[in-house]
Amino acid sequence: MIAIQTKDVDIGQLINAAKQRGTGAVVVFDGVVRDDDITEMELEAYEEVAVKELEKIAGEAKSLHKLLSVDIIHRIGRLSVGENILIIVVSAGHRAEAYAGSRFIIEAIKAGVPIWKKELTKDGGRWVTGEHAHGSGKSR
Amino acid sequence: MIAIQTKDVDIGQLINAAKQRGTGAVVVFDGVVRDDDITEMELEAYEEVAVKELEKIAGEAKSLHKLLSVDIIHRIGRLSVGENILIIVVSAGHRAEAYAGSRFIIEAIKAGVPIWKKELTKDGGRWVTGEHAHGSGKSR
Amino acid sequence: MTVKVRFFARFRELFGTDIVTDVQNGTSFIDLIKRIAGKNTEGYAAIFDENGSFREFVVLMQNGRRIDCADAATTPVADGDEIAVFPPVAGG
Amino acid sequence: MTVKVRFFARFRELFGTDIVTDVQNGTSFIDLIKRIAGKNTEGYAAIFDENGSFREFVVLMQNGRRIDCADAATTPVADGDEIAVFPPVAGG
Repeated sequence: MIAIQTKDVDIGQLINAAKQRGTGAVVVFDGVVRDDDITEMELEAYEEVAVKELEKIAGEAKSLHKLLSVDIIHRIGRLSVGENILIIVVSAGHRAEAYAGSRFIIEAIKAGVPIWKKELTKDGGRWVTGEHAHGSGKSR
Repeated sequence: MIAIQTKDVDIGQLINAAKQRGTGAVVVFDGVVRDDDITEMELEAYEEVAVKELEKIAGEAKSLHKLLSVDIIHRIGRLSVGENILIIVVSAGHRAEAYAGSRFIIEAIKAGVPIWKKELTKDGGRWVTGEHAHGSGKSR
Repeated sequence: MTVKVRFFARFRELFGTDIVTDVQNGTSFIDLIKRIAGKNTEGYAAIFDENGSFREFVVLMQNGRRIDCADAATTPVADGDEIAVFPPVAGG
Repeated sequence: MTVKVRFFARFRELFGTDIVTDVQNGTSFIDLIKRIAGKNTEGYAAIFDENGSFREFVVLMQNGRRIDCADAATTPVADGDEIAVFPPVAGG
């Protein structure tokens, strides 16, 4: 399951579904709204493009790291402190592949998928700068 | 929660409980019985010692990788293909810490905690050799 | 001919989004975006520097594919294009 | 005095576990374990090599703390000790 959506997901269900034949390890990454003096977070995506890029990243992660399954759910809309922002569930035969594949996916998302976050505070809001602040128009 | 037990756990609940103040990332490792031509797996632990060592590993991981919470549940007894063997849930402010802390814990468990696995097959069973086959009696 | 321009995040707040506009054949990316951005002084300054070049961090897409800002002056938009203009991404 | 010897995994299958036994004051680890292991030829060969030394992979614990096999000949067991003998671990 690759999706950009407002609603949350049941991580336990995703883990069960990830246990395909040959699975020895499942790794879950769950990115959470952190309480950096904010009231809420607002997320926005260029949805059609972001979904395609997530699908491409999932495919690359599968072939590079021998993953058996990949789920990526990125939420948008308003989220409160503690809510899930991004859930990545991968399965593999062995742990090294599962960890590496999971990490590959999160780094690729941070680097290039068109999604933005605005931290809402008592005084208004601020757009999160991102970790790769030089857009430069170059493709990944 | 640090435990060695026969029963499974609700990973979703552990994730929710891991979201302490300051949490920006939760990483879950779920080790699963792989279908290597086996019927079941039988796990055995030197329980009192293994629990203490898991607690020590959790403490080390927290301080080394700035983790906010650590849960380690290692199951024993008979488990079928696809069942959870080991669940590690860690939370941290940022993803790098959460991944590194999770990985530190699984490697430390593999290296030294007194737990053993026997793969049960149609023809009998075989004890899993482990990845650190030289016991040598040296302490970690 | 007609193109659609989509702004996101901070740029959306400044310009709105899904701006459908008529353009003349041969209009370049940069000219099109300057024309729209020119209606808002603060917005224009967010996207372009003093020399009228795209600020380093601005990302452009044509129909979901990134294009280099350096090529924006020479690349013409085409009828039916969906053009996206946005600041650095911050997902995950 | 009395000690308890616990075997695990393959060694448990060979010897059983939680063997409570009387030992004389000053008995070393290796002598105690040899005495118990001697009752089972296959088991003895699993733990000791041809020279009567612990096989390289054997792990020993005294009250939950690992002790070096090299010290087992000189370390005496103490009254009430829980001694564990096991093959390489394979948890996780």
